[in-house]
Amino acid sequence: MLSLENVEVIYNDVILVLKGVSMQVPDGKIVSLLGANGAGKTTTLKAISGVLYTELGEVTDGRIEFEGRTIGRMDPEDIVRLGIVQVMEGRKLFEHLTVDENVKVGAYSRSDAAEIRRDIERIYQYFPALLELKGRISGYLSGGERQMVVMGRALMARPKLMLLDEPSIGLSPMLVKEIFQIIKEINLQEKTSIFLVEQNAMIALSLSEYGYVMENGRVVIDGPSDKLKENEDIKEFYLGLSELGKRKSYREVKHYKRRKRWLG
Amino acid sequence: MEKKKLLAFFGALFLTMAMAFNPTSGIGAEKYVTYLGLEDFTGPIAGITVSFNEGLRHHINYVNDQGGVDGVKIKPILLDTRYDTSRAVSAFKRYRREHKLVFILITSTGVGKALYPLTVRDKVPIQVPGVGYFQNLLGWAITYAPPYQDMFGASMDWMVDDWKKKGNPGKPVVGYMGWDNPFGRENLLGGREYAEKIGVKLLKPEYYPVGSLKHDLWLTRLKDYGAKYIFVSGTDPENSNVVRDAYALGMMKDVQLISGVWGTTMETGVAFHPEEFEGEVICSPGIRGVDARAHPLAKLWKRYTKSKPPVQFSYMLGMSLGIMFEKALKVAVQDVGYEKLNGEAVYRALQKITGEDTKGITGPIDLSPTSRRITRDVKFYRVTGGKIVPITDWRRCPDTVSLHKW
Amino acid sequence: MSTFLQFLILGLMEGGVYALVGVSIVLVYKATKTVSIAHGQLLAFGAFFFYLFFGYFGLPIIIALLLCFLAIGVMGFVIERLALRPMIGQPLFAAFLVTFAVFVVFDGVFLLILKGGILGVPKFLPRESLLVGGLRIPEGQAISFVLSMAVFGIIGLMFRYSKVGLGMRATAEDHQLAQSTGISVKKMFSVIWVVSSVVAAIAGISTAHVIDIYYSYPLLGIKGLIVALVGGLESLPGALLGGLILGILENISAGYLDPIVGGGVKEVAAYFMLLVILLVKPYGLFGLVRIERI
Amino acid sequence: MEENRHPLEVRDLYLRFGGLKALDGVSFHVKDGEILSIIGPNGAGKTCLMNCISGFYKPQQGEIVFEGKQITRMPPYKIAKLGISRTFQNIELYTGLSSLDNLMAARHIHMKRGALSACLFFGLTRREEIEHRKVVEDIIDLLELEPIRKKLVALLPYGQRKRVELGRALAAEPRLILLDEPMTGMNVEEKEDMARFVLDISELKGIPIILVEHDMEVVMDISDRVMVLDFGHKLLEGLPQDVKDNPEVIRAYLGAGEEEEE
Amino acid sequence: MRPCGVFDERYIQDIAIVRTWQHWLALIGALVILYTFPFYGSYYLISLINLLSILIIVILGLQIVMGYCGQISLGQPAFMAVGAYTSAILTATYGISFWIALPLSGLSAGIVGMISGAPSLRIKGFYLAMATLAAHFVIMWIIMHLKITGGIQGLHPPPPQIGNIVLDTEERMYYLIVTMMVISTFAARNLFRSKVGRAFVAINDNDLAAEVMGVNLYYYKLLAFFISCVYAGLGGSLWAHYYMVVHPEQFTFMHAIWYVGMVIIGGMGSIPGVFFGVLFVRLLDEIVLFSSPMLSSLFPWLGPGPGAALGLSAFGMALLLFIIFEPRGLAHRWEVIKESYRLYPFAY
Repeated sequence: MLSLENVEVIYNDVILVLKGVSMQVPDGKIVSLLGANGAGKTTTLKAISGVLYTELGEVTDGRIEFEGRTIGRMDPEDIVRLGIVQVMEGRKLFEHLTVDENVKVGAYSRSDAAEIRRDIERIYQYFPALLELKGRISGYLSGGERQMVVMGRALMARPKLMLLDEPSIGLSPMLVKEIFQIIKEINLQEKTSIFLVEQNAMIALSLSEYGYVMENGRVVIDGPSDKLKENEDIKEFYLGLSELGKRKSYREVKHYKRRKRWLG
Repeated sequence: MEKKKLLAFFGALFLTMAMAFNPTSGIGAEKYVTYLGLEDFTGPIAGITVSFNEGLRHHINYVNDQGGVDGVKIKPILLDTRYDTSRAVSAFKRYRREHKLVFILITSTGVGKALYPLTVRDKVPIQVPGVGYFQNLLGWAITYAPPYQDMFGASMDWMVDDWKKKGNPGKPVVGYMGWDNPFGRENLLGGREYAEKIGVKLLKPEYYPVGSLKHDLWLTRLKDYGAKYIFVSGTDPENSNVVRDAYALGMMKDVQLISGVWGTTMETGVAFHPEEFEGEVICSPGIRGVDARAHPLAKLWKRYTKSKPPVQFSYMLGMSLGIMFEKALKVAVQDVGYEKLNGEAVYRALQKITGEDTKGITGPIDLSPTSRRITRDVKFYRVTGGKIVPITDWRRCPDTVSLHKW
Repeated sequence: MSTFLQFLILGLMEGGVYALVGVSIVLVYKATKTVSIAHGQLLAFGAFFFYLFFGYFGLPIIIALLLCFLAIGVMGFVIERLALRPMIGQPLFAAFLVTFAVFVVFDGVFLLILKGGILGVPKFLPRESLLVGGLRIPEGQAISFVLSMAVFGIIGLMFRYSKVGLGMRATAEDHQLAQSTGISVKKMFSVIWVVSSVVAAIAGISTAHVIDIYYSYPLLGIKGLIVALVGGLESLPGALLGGLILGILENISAGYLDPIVGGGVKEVAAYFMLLVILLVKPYGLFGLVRIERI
Repeated sequence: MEENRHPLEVRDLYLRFGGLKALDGVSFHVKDGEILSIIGPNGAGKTCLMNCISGFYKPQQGEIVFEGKQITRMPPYKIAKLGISRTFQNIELYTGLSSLDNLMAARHIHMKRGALSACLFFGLTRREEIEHRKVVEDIIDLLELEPIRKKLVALLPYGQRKRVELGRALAAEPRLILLDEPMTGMNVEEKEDMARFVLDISELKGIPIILVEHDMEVVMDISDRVMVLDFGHKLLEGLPQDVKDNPEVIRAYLGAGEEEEE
Repeated sequence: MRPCGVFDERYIQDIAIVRTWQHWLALIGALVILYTFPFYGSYYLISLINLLSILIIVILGLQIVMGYCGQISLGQPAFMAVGAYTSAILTATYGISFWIALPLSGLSAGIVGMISGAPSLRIKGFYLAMATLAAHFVIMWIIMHLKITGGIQGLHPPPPQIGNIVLDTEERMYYLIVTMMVISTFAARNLFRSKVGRAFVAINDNDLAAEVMGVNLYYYKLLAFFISCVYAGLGGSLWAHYYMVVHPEQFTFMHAIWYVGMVIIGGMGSIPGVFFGVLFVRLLDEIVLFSSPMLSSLFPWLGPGPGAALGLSAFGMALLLFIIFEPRGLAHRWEVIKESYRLYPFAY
């Protein structure tokens, strides 16, 4: 469905952020993208959704294809119309608009008024908590509520592919679980493919069918999620497991990593 | 990359402009003197300076076409300093060693004041607006009209006459409106003292900001205080706007509006709104309106301005400066010869052309060791039936500059 | 009392024009986060186009108006497209400087058109004043005041209820986010510049009724900036109120203070007001207080 | 009195935004040299509490006492001078300065020369600069920032920026450090490094640390005591193991099934 | 930025501005050229350098408050006017020596600037810019309506004197002005490797963090305004004695914008940027000034006004292209060039 081939992204004409990235998102599946901060995950998403140019970024090489069409140089709104919606990092909302308006904006690229109305109702079924917040100015919502609004807004565009950028960041463990359940549900019910960028490797890999790991603008490992979970390096760097399969304590780490100290 | 290409284009543009740095062109190895104009063609007084400058330039062209003044041609360098002192001073410093720089023209008071000490040091006469300060100084600066306060005095004289002619007793009550800047206040330095001297009651002056939308406020206030005559001092088109507001307020019938020297002209109002200007009086140091249209020089210069006939008042005034300069240059060339010709020679010559005329554009030239006014005469015009018609002959201005304590 | 009322009426009429300029600046700011000083030129050129079609070609007033809006719309579009679009993602003050550069460029063009003279638009609204109970009400200005209020109402409704309005408000909040929801931010910018140019042109035309077109027209843009700031840069009602307040305050303060301090109060009153408002309500009367999170 | 023994004492803190109760009568204290972790669900008021301590928010009721001094309504810069420094949830570095200068800027409160002497520079100011530079270099050494000393922080990757921020907090020579989610968005390796630095600081300098963090593993491993906040209330305070096993905490925060999945 | 292979062994070396012998050579060479310039430079160029130097002093001030502290000020010409008028009043009206009037004018401008900068405690960004613009208009209005300032007439301060030498010629003023410029640059540069400068940048980059790290925002913002306006005041005083006239028309709103333009074009937060910005804008201005008659002579039917108008448009166009294609200013370009020099011939 979506495929990236050897994509290169340069910021500001100088900083090379993606150095030839290739990946695939098959129809109806969940694919996760792991990696440390600054590895280029978010840039990959932005390259797909076309909003790179607002940050002076540019896709300089490679191809991005969606359902057989090259979308590398399309305007973001056309990409949305094709069915790719990005949910940006940090649960960004239109803070001065109400919750209802926020959700409505999601359907901006559509013009079937009746359908839109039906969809809005469906969104409130997904997230019943939002129903009573409808008229609230969204800037005052809490983290979990924000995440719901953001996802609802994305769903309003009836996406074929959803790009989720770190939905769990900064949420408490309980909320994280809840959010991921909803993601799974969306994937099953709406048949929406999901491309998930996550820090939380454990949960991301258990949710997805396939995973990519990025480092410094390159894909270093990829494979089916179950396989990745078994990979030793992944275990050590992203899941925090020692060779014995047991979690290391952070206190112990100190001792084997510690350098010679002459102060203190 | 595209960006680089554009930068290169930009660099090329810059270079072209750099080559344009040297404006010396036109006149070859003949005998010539340089006339430097540091003017403002784009600011608040552009309405005057542009046509003013055209008149001057056309006259210089004409003189050059006729073979110059005794074979000496005039090279004009006329710059737009955009109302900025530092630009003007910088331009002066660039051109002061220019071949035989003998004369400088300035249209902004602030620039004039900043440049004055420098020009005195370099011994170049400088022509400035009618600011009393320079007349009082009796230095190297000459004014290109009677000082503003003199003309205001003459206007008050006219008001008194008019008041009497209408059969009223005593002296009229006079209101004053001006720009809230140095120019708008200039008239009163000396004008106020003169009003006291002839017994005219001068109301508290009203100042309005440059570029004001409406002037109703000040007009109504002056009217409420009982002004029978209101003198408006600003440059067109702002003066015209005041008159139009007065018309909208229905004041034109019971109050006589008098516009200062840079006030109403055909181009800036009368041609567009004849009915609104009906009855306004203008105090003018040079011919304007029907006089200007009928002037033989106006027809003569048509060939230089291919577009429209030079009916602008300031066009004619600019020309009168050219005539004055031509006369002074002639005297100077005769006195010292081309070899020794310099600013000082022109300065001396300027003081010798007292009483000569400027082909009827202004009154007789009044430059002398005790006067730095190009002329002392003004003429009063009235807007009648969409035309600016003279109502008096040349009238001598009172010397109000000497009344003020500088 | 009657002098006071007279000042009030005069101020209201002037304030209407200020408010329109303010509104046009606020429109652009809301959507693009660019404070524009170039709107003074849009105002001036709006008046000029009106002169061109109405005065010079002598077309009927309705057609002249439509053509004028078309022309100024194109101009606004071109400014946005060529000068401001490259500034997406650059510091805000750089964008302000770009609008200033645009201002200078068009200032030259404007002066080129004027050639140091003026352009007088033929009479299209009555120029006399009505006498109502001892108060003078300038007729033509009153009509244009009512019309500008109508313009304001239309814009307000559009913003509140239409889909484009929702898109504009969303764009105003966050460009990248708006794009990711499928709003064409570029298109939105163009639309907003066109609308805002038309509003500025209306202000220009109502000014052209009062005074002839001359060099100082573009400087009304600065008044517009003050109005926008006083009302709060994000607030349309703020701009309206700010404009009216400015007009009234200028006239009343000049009316009562001029005789005391010796003139010139009208010009400085606006700046005094701006200082005071900024000190008391830092983000204007209706400006949004940022929702700050640490 | 008893409470004077503790460096920081918070009593009965109430903070409201409009109708929202962000903090609802929170009291706790920090003991000398300990690492106190604060956990809780989103919106529980953890960051609000930090902001109250560092002076951004003025609580409506209650008091905060630092080393026997009332700091409840002090402006932030004065609190900083008393010796409380912190890091932020979303890195708040001086992006226009190099790492070194970021740390030097933190020495601000210890420097005495004014603007006039700075303009002349040679002599007093230079001597002072060099003195403080030595302190900063020690911290650079401790946090292993040597290679990025002269780089602009805007160009640094996320993990290093977090580290520079920690260094900046440390460079102020504080007597209490507040760390607001120092490990969000890091992979395990970076977390390990960060945890190591936090422990080092605690051990070498003996500075008490308040740590707000979501990552339960880190919290449970390195903190001496844990406090749980929920909707502005203090739910519980105690040793990590006690907290982990507390059923109320599991209900409100950890959620059931955490163990199952692991 | 230093060339490859240069290592510092002591902290003193590390914080020095001038590090290598090439640097020293360049610095001394530049100073020698600067100070011997009147012996071979043309009168016009000398006067141009005088003007540029005064502008550099003023723009350095603006750079401090704007480029470093991040508080946009559109009131610089007014503060300059305060300095110029203080100096003129003291010397022309009260006959006080220029050497006393100079620091006093800096001080008075600083104090006025500090008061005008007070809104910065509550507002930021464009709001602050407009507040300072309002301050500009109010200050200029007050100056024009006071008696002591000579109102509309302006004042005529005498030229400065050293012993019996009257600094009334271009060349003599040159040494005074250029020396002041060099000292100001030196002081500004030093300011930014000390506590105060870092506090300014901290406020600009992140005022919340700065406050938590112990920077008293109010004090430092006002200090930034104060220092900036001291620069403006000194520049204004030199301006007054250089032109020997102060007049309300010399300090206008348009100047405020040009000055900010100089900082932006030169590059925010960079001392060399000040030099680049002043040179670029001012020289472009000169070119436009002197090429407009050429336009008139090329197209005589246009007349003088249109020629000037075209010049104005060309200037605006240059500015526009510049901001669009080099928004980070000339200093950024300079850094890029230096970077390539640093890596020459091999990068490490």
